[in-house]
Amino acid sequence: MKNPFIPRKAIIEKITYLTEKEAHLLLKVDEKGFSYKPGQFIEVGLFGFGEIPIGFASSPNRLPYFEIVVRNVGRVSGAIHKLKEKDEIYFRGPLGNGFDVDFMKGKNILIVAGGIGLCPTRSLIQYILDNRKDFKDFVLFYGTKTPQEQLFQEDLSNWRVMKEINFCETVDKPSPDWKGNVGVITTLFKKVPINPDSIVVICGPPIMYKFVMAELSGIGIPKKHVFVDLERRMKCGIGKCGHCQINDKYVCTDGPVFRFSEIENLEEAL
Amino acid sequence: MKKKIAFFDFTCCEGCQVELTNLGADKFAGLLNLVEFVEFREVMSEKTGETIDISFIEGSFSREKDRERLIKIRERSKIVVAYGSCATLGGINALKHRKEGWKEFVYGDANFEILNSSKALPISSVIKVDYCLHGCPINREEFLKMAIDLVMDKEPLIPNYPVCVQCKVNETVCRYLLNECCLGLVARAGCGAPCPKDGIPCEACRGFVDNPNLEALKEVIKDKKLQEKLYLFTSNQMEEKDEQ
Amino acid sequence: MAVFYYFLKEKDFPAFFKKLLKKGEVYGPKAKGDFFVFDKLKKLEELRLDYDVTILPPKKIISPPEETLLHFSKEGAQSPKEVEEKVLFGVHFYDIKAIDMLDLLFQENFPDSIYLSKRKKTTIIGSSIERISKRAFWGSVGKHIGPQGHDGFFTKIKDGYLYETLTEKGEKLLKYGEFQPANSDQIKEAKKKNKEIMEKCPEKLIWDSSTIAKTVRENFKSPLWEILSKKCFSCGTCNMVCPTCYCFDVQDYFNFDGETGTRKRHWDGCLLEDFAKITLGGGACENFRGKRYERYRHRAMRKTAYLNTKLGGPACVGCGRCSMQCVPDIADPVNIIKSFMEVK
Amino acid sequence: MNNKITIHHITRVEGHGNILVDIKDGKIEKVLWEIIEAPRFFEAMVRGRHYTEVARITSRICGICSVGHSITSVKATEDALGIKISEQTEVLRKILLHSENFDSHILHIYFLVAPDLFGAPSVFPLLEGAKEVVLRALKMKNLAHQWGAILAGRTTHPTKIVPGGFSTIPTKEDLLKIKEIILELIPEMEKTLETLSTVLDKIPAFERDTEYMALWNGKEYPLYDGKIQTILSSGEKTLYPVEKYRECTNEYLVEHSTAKFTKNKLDSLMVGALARFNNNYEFLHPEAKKVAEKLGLRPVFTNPFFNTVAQAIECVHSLYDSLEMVEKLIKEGIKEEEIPKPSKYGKGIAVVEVPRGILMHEYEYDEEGYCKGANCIIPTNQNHGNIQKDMEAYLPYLIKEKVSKEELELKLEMLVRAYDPCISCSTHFLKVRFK
Ligand SMILES: Cc1cc2nc3c(=O)[nH]c(=O)nc-3n(C[C@H](O)[C@H](O)[C@H](O)COP(=O)(O)OP(=O)(O)OC[C@H]3O[C@@H](n4cnc5c(N)ncnc54)[C@H](O)[C@@H]3O)c2cc1C
Ligand code: SF4
Ligand code: SF4
Ligand code: SF4
Repeated sequence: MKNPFIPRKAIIEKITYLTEKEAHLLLKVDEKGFSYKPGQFIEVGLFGFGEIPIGFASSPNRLPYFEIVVRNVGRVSGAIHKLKEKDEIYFRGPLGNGFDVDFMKGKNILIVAGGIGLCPTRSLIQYILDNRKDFKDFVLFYGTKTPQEQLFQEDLSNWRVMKEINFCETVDKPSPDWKGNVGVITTLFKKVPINPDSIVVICGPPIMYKFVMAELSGIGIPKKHVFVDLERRMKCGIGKCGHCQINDKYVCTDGPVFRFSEIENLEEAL
Repeated sequence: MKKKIAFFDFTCCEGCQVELTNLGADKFAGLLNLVEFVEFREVMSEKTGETIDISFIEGSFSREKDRERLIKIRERSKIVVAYGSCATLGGINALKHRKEGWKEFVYGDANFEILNSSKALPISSVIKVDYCLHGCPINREEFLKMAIDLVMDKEPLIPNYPVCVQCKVNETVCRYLLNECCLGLVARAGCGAPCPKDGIPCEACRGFVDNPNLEALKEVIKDKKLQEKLYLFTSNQMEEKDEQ
Repeated sequence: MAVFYYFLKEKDFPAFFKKLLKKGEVYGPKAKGDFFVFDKLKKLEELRLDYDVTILPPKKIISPPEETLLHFSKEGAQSPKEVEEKVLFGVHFYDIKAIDMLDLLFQENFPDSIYLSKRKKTTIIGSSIERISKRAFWGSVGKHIGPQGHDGFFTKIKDGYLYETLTEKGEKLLKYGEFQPANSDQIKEAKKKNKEIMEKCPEKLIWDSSTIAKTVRENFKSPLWEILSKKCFSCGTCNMVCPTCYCFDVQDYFNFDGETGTRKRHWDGCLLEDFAKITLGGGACENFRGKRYERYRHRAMRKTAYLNTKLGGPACVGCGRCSMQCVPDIADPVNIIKSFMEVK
Repeated sequence: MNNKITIHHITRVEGHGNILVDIKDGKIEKVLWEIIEAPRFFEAMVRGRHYTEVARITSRICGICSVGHSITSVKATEDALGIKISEQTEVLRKILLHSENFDSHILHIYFLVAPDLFGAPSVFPLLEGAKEVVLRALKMKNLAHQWGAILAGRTTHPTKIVPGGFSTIPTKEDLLKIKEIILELIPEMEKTLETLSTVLDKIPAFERDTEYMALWNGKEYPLYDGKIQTILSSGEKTLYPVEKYRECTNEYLVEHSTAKFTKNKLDSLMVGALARFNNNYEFLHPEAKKVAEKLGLRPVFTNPFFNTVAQAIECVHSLYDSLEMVEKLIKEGIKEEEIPKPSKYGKGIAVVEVPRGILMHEYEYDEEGYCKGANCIIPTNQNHGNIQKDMEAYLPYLIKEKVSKEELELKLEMLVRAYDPCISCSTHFLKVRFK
């Protein structure tokens, strides 16, 4: 029997810092047959330090290269921040259920990303852009506290001018040179009309979900058309350690992507 | 390059240092693979002028004249670890605060300058302490783990759960099942629960967990005199709570 | 495999057990002061089949409090060495039921080879209950589910033991003793005994598990949780002693070379304060069950409702360990359930 | 010769002390052994504490001899509360005292003194040149600790020593393990003695008439129990009952010390290994006597530097004496015992030999078993006066020999270290005052 805790190796091809706290790693896996779905995640780590769950930040179309973004918050993420290009890193995965892209195909898409929530959704954004003709309208809302906290500046400047994506951004606290929208992310709904038959993906800090859901129900989007990406403490990522349990669901194996309809009545989920 | 580590002591019994000498040849030699001892007054005459990577400080701060020495140590050190409960909490030394006129009681009417001692406080009351290694005495294994982690630049793990967890792991018969009382319910684990295991109650020598349920403890231990146990090693923490 | 029944005379038991001890590692109930623990047995006299309940459940032998997941070095990761075969002797039926649950949970999705390989190497021999613990309620919880995962079962009857074998592993024990085929009276006597004892628990649930699950769930927002948990220390004892709890934490440990080391898991408990806490960065944290009552409620839910669909019944087997060992005595599932079933 | 020598926080001793020396025109103006350890007030701390807690508090006086403090404390408590211990408990306590004596002496010989004899600043540089000596030291220290830990739980702040006996009684397996440890230590001790004999000539020659004080009971080399005896260089012996202990260890406070000093017949006295050796030579185990002869030590030996050598001899004694007691226990079988309960309340006193000399604890309890008052007299306190007097006598000799300043400093430090002073211990008690 295979030991599910044995990780595989990847090489860090490139490290860039999106902000002081967020490292963007380009990884390469040599194993053939390795693939994943947008929205899935890996348990990535360093021997001696531990493992942490991190979402894929790039589309599987770019394999054997893939990207992750790690925010430095503690023991393991801090250790990952000390790595250099060409260093080895170990990971297990893909883990969890990603976005149901087949279901999304042929439909209008709205992605609402707050803060670091852009990282896991970026895999979906890239996937949609890579297969743009499979989808109808594509709107992306992105909100951060300040302009300095915006991630993937390069992507953002591309998206701002691309026709394939309707990109709308907002910040809570503008800097003097900020020209865009100011206000919480829900203010964007006033600016851009959203089609009621859209499929919506929400990913961001827990507090964001409630307000965005209120907007969506105003538009009349059914809850089963809304996907949310949840974050919970995780140790194993394979439905054993119990930390991510919400009610009878394990976020790591039943999620982290859930249909809103699945969890809305699940206490402690939101 | 090996990290430079140093040991300093203030008001204490030096038992934590002694625990280090009990590590045994293998572990001690193993430790010396990773680090270089640059100062350790009790067993070394060497002193260093260089920056110290990790300073372990034992003992509480109990008199003004030690302040300067502490500040100097902080200035010379990259990381400061308070080790042993005297250093992390004030420890048993703070028990004297519960007694009126402690100085007169021990030293009579003598009033020499050298006897001047104020409250026994944790080292963190004077300088910034990066990590605390609790225990009276420290647990050697926990020390080793922390030392290795710090040498490897890894955030050490400091438990925030009660001693009961480790008691269960040992499969010790709970003191309460024997109709005795115990502070393990509110005490920070990490020691491996040797006291209940050996047949005596936990006295919270490592201090409390972040959120001890002291109200509940007072319902479990109803006897007011027994409740005094809460001041044995945790006088300073209790004083803080009593003030709130 | 079919079930077979054998009889071992009382006077032949010592010889049988001594032989068994000689052949390999045997874990069984033994005394610790006035209490009992499962431990490696060295001699016959240590075996105490008259135990009421042990402090920790026998799961500790298959899924120990600290367990290596892998060894690491510059070259990568390596699985831990396989363990030796062992016999776990004298397990009460409720603890077997609990092991059945762990088997299922560690098997589903990503099978956990660390658990499963140890489990495979363990022969589980049950034994009839000769003494009932003061807080037991195994007679009335998840009654429709019986134990399954054991290899054999000893029931004390007149003049000896009825030995029931369910697997080849169970049959293997036959060669150590003077077993004879059992007659139908002996089989009947054992069945009757094991059935009758079910009525003798000091504590009792009078509702079926789906009604309990439904009611407790409906009361998720009840203010009662806060009242019930007021004296909770978040000490995790109720988790640690529970045969159906299996949550764990994972930590890495370096050796002195700063290169090699081990990744281990340790028992964790949902009652412990930081169990569901996450770090967000910039000093911010979020604890999804930051309040005492939320953690207390989670365990109660988990034992009575959350896992019922998966397990076919409640994730509590009624051993009463938590009831007995919770210092403020607030963990007893019977009392918790009653408080919700009996309020109108 | 004009010199001002100040050695702050003298290293390789337990606790903090300074040596101050002023020499002007070859004349000594000041010699001072100064104790600067922070005071800690244990007598106040135990007031109002239940008798079951007291030993665990006083154990924290000293991390090096906390087993000795615990045993003395429970013994005094037992005396006050009329708790009678079993013979088995007494034997176990004796073995335990041996283990601590051994443990502490090994620490002193290897970690604190050996560097001086090998000309190194500490034991660590010896890892280069004399690696096996350092590894042996660590191994022996750890084995000694294990030996004590089997009986006491922890050796620093013991968990198993309680009034009335042991909270957990060792099993037969435990005793077998102790035997195994002792048998492993014996050859290591032999190697230790070999090493020691190669550096004997590095120990300074210096003699001074001194009064040596130790327990004596006429049956054995006593650690656990006895009367108090002093012996002068002349061989004159005097016996005092335990109750007179305070009188024969006249305590006095000096301005430069947080610890107090003591004196009896002469203006200072010495306790510890050399004092025990001088008082009880005849009761040493034959193996230990052999070693004493080999090393050239006979009572009454008056060179304080040889305290370390006397410790080595005691180590041998502790090994063999314990081995005999353990073997007897194994043979006769160890029993589970109930811990006896108090039968009265009042005052009690106990004296015990701990590594650095005689330790005394004294308590008074109320009817509920709460402590009303306490007093402890610590061995190192009794030596402080002698250290001072030795320095006063040794310094002129060093000056006459025209040694360098560095040499002078080193020699004075060596003198202090030879006493194995446990300064942290000695600062915590002073005055007897019962409320
Ligand atoms: C499905 C999923 C996807 C994620 N994707 C990303 C991502 O793309 N980029 C990113 O920067 N972060 C992501 N996170 C959060 C990231 O896992 C945490 O920041 C990380 O676990 C912190 O670990 P640490 O050891 O550095 O911090 P510490 O504070 O030292 O954490 C200790 C342990 O607690 C647990 N823990 C703490 N915080 C979290 C958390 N927020 N989520 C889960 N477990 C936690 C972990 O087991 C961790 O090892 C994701 C989390 C989940 C659950
Ligand atoms: S003995 Fe003390 S530490 Fe152990 S479980 Fe009981 S209360 Fe907790
Ligand atoms: S319910 Fe009882 S056993 Fe469980 S954590 Fe709370 S106090 Fe501890
Ligand atoms: S919840 Fe309590 S009674 Fe039920 S199985 Fe667990 S420990 Fe036993």
